[in-house]
Amino acid sequence: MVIPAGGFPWLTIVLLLPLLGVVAVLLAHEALSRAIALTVSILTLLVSLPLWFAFDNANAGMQFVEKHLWINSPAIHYSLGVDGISMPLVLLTTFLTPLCILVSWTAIQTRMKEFLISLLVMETATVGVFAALDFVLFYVFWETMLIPMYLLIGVWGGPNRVYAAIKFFLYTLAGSILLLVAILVLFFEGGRTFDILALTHASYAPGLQSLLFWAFFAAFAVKVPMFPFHTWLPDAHVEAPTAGSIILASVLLKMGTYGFLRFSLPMLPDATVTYTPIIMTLSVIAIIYGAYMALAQADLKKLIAYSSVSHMGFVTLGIFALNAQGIEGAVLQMINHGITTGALFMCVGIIYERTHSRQITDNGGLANAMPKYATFFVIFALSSVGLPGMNSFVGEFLVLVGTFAWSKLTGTLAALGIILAAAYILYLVQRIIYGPASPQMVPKLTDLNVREFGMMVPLVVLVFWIGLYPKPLLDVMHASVARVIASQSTSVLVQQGGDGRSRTLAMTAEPFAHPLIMKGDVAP
Amino acid sequence: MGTIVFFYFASVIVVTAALVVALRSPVFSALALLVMFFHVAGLFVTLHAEFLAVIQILVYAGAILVLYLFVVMLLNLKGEVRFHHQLTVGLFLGCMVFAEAVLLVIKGEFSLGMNLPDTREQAQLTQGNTESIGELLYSTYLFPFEIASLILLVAMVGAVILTKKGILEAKS
Amino acid sequence: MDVPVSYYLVLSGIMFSIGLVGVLIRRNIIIILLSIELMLNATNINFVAFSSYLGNLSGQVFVFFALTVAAAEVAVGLAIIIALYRHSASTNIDDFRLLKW
Amino acid sequence: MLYALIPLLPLLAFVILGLFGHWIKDRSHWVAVPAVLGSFILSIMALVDVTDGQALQIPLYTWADSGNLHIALGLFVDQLTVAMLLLVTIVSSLVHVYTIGYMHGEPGYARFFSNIALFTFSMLMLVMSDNFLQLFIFWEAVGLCSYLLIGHWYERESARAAATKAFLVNRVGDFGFMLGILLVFVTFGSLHYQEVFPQLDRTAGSLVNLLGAVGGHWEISVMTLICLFLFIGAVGKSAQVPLHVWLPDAMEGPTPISALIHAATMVTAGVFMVARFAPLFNHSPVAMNVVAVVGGVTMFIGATIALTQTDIKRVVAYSTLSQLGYMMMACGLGGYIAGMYHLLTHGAFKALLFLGCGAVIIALHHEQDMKHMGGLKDKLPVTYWTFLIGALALSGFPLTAGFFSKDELLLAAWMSGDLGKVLAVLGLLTALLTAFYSFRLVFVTFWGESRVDPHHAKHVHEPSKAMTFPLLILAVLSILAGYLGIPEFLAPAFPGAEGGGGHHEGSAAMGMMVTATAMGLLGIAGAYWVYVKSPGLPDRLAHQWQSLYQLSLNKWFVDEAYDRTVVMPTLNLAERLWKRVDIAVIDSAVNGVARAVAWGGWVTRRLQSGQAQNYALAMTVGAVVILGAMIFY
Amino acid sequence: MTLPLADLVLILPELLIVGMACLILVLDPITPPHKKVLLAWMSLGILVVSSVVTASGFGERVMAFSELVVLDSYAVFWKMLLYLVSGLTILLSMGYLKVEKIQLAEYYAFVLLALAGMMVMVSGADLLTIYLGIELMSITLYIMAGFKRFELRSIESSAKYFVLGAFSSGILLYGISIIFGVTGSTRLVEISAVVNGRGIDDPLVFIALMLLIVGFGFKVAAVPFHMWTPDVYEGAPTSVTAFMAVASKAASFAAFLRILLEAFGGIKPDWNLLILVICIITVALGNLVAIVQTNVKRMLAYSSIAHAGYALIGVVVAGWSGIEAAVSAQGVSSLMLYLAIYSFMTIGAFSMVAILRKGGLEGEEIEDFTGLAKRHKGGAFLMLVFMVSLAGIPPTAGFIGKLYLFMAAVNAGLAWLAIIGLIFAAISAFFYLRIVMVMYMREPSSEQELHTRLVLSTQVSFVLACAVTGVVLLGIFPGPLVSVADLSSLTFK
Repeated sequence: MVIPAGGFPWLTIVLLLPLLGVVAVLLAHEALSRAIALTVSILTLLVSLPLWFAFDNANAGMQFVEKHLWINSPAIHYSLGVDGISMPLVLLTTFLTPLCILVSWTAIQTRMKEFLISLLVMETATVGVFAALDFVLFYVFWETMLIPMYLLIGVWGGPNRVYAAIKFFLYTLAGSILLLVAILVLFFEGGRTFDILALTHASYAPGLQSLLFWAFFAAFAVKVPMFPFHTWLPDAHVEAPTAGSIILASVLLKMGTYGFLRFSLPMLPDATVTYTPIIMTLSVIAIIYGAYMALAQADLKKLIAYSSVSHMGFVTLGIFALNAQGIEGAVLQMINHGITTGALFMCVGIIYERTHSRQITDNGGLANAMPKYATFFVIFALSSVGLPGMNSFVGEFLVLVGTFAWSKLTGTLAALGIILAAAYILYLVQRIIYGPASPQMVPKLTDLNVREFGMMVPLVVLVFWIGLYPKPLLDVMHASVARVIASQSTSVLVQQGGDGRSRTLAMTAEPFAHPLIMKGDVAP
Repeated sequence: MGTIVFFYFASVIVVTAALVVALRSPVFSALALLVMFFHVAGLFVTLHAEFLAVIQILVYAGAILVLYLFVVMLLNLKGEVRFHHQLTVGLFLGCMVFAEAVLLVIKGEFSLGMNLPDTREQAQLTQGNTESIGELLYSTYLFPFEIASLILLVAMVGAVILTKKGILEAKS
Repeated sequence: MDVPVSYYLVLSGIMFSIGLVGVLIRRNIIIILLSIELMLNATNINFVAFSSYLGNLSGQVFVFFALTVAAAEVAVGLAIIIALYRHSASTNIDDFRLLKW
Repeated sequence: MLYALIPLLPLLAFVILGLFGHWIKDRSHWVAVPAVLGSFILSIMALVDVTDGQALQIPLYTWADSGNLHIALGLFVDQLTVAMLLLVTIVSSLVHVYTIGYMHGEPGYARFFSNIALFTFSMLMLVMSDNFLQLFIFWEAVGLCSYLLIGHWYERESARAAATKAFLVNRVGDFGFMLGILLVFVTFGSLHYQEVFPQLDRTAGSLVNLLGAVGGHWEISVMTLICLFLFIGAVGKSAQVPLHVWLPDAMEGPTPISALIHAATMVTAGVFMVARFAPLFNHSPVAMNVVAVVGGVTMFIGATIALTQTDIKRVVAYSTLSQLGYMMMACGLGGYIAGMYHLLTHGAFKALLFLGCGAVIIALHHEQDMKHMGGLKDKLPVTYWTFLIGALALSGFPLTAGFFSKDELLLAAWMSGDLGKVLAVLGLLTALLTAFYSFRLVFVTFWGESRVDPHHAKHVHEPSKAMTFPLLILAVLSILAGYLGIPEFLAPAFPGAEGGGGHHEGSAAMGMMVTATAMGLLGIAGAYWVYVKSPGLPDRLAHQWQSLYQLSLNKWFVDEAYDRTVVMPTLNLAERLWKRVDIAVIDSAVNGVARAVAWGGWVTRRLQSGQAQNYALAMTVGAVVILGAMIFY
Repeated sequence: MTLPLADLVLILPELLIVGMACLILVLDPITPPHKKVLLAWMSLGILVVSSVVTASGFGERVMAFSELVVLDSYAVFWKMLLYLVSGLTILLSMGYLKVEKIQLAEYYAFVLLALAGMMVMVSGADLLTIYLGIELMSITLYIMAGFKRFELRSIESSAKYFVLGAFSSGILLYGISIIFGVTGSTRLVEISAVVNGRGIDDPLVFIALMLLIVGFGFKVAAVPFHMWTPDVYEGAPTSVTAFMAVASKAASFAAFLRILLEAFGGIKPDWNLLILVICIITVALGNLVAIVQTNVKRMLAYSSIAHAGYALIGVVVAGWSGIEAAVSAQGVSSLMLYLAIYSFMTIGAFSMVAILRKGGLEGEEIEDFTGLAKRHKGGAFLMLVFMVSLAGIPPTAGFIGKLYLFMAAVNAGLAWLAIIGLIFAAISAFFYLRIVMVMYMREPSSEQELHTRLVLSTQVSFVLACAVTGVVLLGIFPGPLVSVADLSSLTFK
């Protein structure tokens, strides 16, 4: 037992509380189960708050570290900790879980207890993914989360739920195959340890790095999901219950990008630099392609799902820009996407509860029938568009700054996504918020009740807080992101050394060859 | 002389073995097997395994084959299609196995004798063969012997269970 | 002792192959059992021949065990055949195809 | 710090109305109007402070830090800012007052007030920005407000579509603006004016290779690229060709908001931006020329379209387009001061015209088609006279504000070189058209026989005081603005720019003044001839010049062209990509893998025939294969 | 001739078990029907006693009976596992036999006798002894497969198992005879000495090795010697299937590995490629065919084939040439760990099948699980855990098993093998999840609602509890078992 002196195992408590909640829900009467789960999840949120307030912004290393031996041969540790990258994601998870329970308060009628248990297990697993500092522990959480999600989609989902659930499960599982092998290879190549930090400090041969990079890529790209591995997402989103969609969009997708950031970049710097053009290309395709897909959708959830593909493209873009603005923007964008898309799914869930249709044509004229709802919806929609003053803008702008410093052309193409985002979102708003109501639906359209209103308010507060004053959130990341970049910069320099710069770099990076313009390329 | 005797036994064994597989009636097959057992026993004698020769006849011919014949008679089998439709494939594969084994041996080293351990002693075990076997059986091979006895026990009880009539009817 | 041990090996090989083929090509389960007896006998010849050539009596003891096992198998096998026959009045193994795929 | 209140007061009004509008309802103007008036008063204080030439810098808070990117929001107040502040607060105040009458009894009363308060706040922040990003943030915010306000009557299909269109077209412009900002950042490492502008001379000569990505070679000056990108933003916001299409449609909004958008605030942002970034543009002659040409083209096209429109607001809207073209052209030709001058006077008389239109419309119970108007000058005397003053100003009638500013503008253009001369001539021609359509508007609406729906005819009466009061104020301003010495006031904001030293003397100035006046009078006379003297003439002309008439009436078919080349193809492409690529290729590949695996299972399963001999055969095959492999191994 | 008392003490557990088997056979006729359960409890008792005796021998390596029997930690590990599985099988059978109306006390004697055969297999140091152990086990299982004599399916499975089993044991014995001819002995140590000295070019050794691999391939159900498995598993009484799938497989693997490493450890290049190929096609075929099954038992049979394939990865690693001894030992220990974990989850899964009844019949179709989660939350959840574990998804033990196997593979430089294994593990998730899917996501028809139910008894509950505890506990705290497996693999030479 090596709890750091004076430390308090906050992370363990955050991990365990939902599990205790599971037990409590299991033992409780069905009628009480919701209240218990909600209490537990709020409690978890409260317990996770110290992570924010006691966080030392200047410290680039892991904080709130706990490390105990779990299995001794080979040494696998129960080792937790957060840095500026993972801490906001942990908070995002604990923040969204109570909302998920609230949003399902009346939407879920059958098997309430199982539903709540799945949600709480999801919470533990996702927090675990973000907090794990041991690779095996990480993988355990990474995979564990599949089961409750499978059940969430498959049991409480829409008509085609079984297909969607299986597709989600198998797709992501298949993606993780290479990850596990890569973890094992890293174990043997990185000094026989599963300690993520130790593995980060080890160095690997370039050839091996390439293999590992693509192994990681397979797992993370499916999770993100990057083009062309995205087709599970629309199905999963459309069929999942609202809470499932929220968790899926807001937290699960972040695991992939978090993986890139935590593993691919620091551990495999050379491969990262070598393959960055490919990832950047895929990201740009995802941004534009996802937006195009969204334009063509008639189903609300599908539209938002495809928009997620587009938005997550920004995140991968920022990460692989390999500079401070890009990565910080990407992390911020992960949070933003979590809040905004989660909120949008929540909105869709609310309307689905009333009209039992997710078709855009069935849900019109909400501005008159449900003015409060319409206000919230428009706010979140505009946040999704990346309107300045709201959260997404900050992330997208930073990402674009980072990308632009990496390559003007890529940045320009990515910025196109902003136009397209406005197109599909406003087209959506025009039709469902302001459009004509279908007569048979009107009687069903009752405005938000207190519970629903209460769910929306914290999200709106976050939307504007991050949009208007993102500095605190960014300050948390600086040190950690700088560390990630520090692992990169040597590699970038090496790649650009020799005959000026390597072929792949010249291909995409820097269409405008000007010394001044290179300024943002290498980390300050 | 020994070679001629061997070839006599060998040829009869091969022919009767083939007959066992080829004959239509199970009864004839069993009888062909009987002939083969006797010749195998003869071969054992030439190899100075007299005890085994006797056992071979007693157990195989006397017990096992009789059992077979009992069952064949009991079941009163009608004439039916002899061969499975995978006849040709089966024959081909049998030949292949043998041919491949031979090929493999030839390819390796075409002198089987040389492959035997160098430490072999050409001890003649003509005298006290049965006694020696008994000695071995109850000392060195005591443990397998006991297991063999268990196998027989299981077979016995098992045969009873599987063919006991009452229970079958009780259920149906 | 002028017959080389390889002759015995070849003989047993042929016997074994015939037994093998018998299992593959006959439909009657009784004949299949007989074919298996052929395979076991081939083994016995091997053991005895090697025993003789090696001057190692163990080989003969093994034959003894093999015989025991063969006997036990026959007992069980015939019991099974009878049980089968009671169910469907057939001893053709390929008539029994309830369990497949 | 007191000046921080200038934008904050409207923001406060917005927040109060946004949160509690539900309860405040009809008393909303008691929150909004004082707030904007407060801003106005503070703006006057700022004016006093700034007159001595000292620019103010008010830091607010650090917005974000990331790597070498540091962005602190702050306020920057110089002469340019103050001029804009005054314009915005005056027009906004008057529009607020006007709204009390215009929107009286509407269900969305509080919503409307909260939105225009937000709009005012955004515009004020925009003009007071001290860095590129802040400018962009409020640039977009202004766009958002226009979106909300244009779509105020969202029950109308056309209003919904217009709102979306306005936002989207603006987004296209913002895309360019964003790229410009990014390029500024990677070039200068900062986004603050104070840090960027001093570096300009050092960077002016830098080149970039545009085709580097594909191995080609096409070098262009960084400054040009930055300016062009930024200008795309201005094109979108100031409705320059080819991104002008949103502006006429934006007439779907309530008239007060049309006035606010088209006269004082949103559309001027583009011109303001070019003026604000004058130091940048000055380093790129190419970009300047582009700006000038785009402005000139817009000016001309706007005027030609305005000739034939029958919707009273649309005529004014296209005139705005045209006038913005003037301003942009002037800026492009280096006449920032003239451009800004015209912007300010135009703000006054265009607001007047719009509000006048609103008065007519409200008097005729929301009738906007000029075909159903006429003869209103007796029934609506105040409106008529103020409207007439506005029209005169627009036509550049001597001694009105429009006369001075347009003259200044054309002169600046004429003086700036060959391109300037060509554009100045075009400007004169446009001035003729301007006068023509302005008075077409006046004559058709107020003169002649009444074509008003008899049903409404007897109810036609002058609108309430809340609406006429702003008209009067603006009418005064439309004349007075020409005598305030605006160019001299603005001059310190544009060091080195031409045209800052008062009225030009000499033959060129005199000639220009005479020519412009003549053009204006000619246009008025023409309109009088066509619409008053010979009432059948317009139809005959239209018939005779069918193709030209259709071109003008249908706004040069730009909307249709966009529909065919951009909108429909995009939607079609989206649909096709989805069905033929996403579903048919990518997803099919995924499902295909699954199906292939299952198929493999089906096939392999057949091996399990149920026959024991088959099983033995399989074992034997295994043995044979193994032995065979050993032979050949 | 004197009784080798010291040796007899060493095989005390075997003696106890065989003795109890005989006692049951004797007591059976004189025990009134309703008291026959007592015999089962007696068997359980003797298992407990034996396990205590066996466990005390952990850490030593002793030869007995003229070096025909070896008692080392490796054997102890497997024996303990076999006790556990046999005990669970007996507990499971107590209810199952009653429901199926095949309450024969001989059953318990047979379990014990088969167990004795397996114990001989795992601690045999001599090919012939191992062969006899195999025969004891096999013949017992032939009979047990046909225990439901009144059902043709049961007899058919018995017949197929018997015919093919006898066929394979004939092949195995022929291989042994050749080995005897080549080396003059059947003791593993002596074979090893001769084979190592002789080098790897002796074709007869090749042939014998091939025949041994066929024979053992049959026992562990490796492709293409696996074909009996689905039919027999489906037709045999479920409790017997569970026993076969777990115990017989574990014992066969134990013996197989011991023979390969102890006798043929010197000629690893001769056989490791062969095993590698078998391993891959086994994993592939098992998982592929399992996808299209509709019968749970049959699906689990294919799954057990696939798992045999995974376990073979351990064999491949242990036999991989050119790696350190420690890596080789890792292969062995990962195989042991894997099979131990496999035992828990498979017993659990089969127990669930055994207690699911559809009217008077066994509910063994996947369809019969439809909507189980509605009526039996607990039962459905247990099945979920077993399926998830079989699919190898954390935090269950199945993941730990795969983790260690693949870790060993990667350590031996066989990362690509791990990838193949994992790809098929992902495929396997499909059919395991299908059961979860029908349980949780399908609405049962009214008929199913009426007729399908879980028949729970205290004993079965205990079995399920044991299995699920094992699956979960080993998934979260595998440490002790890993250590034991490591230690065992080290004492094994």
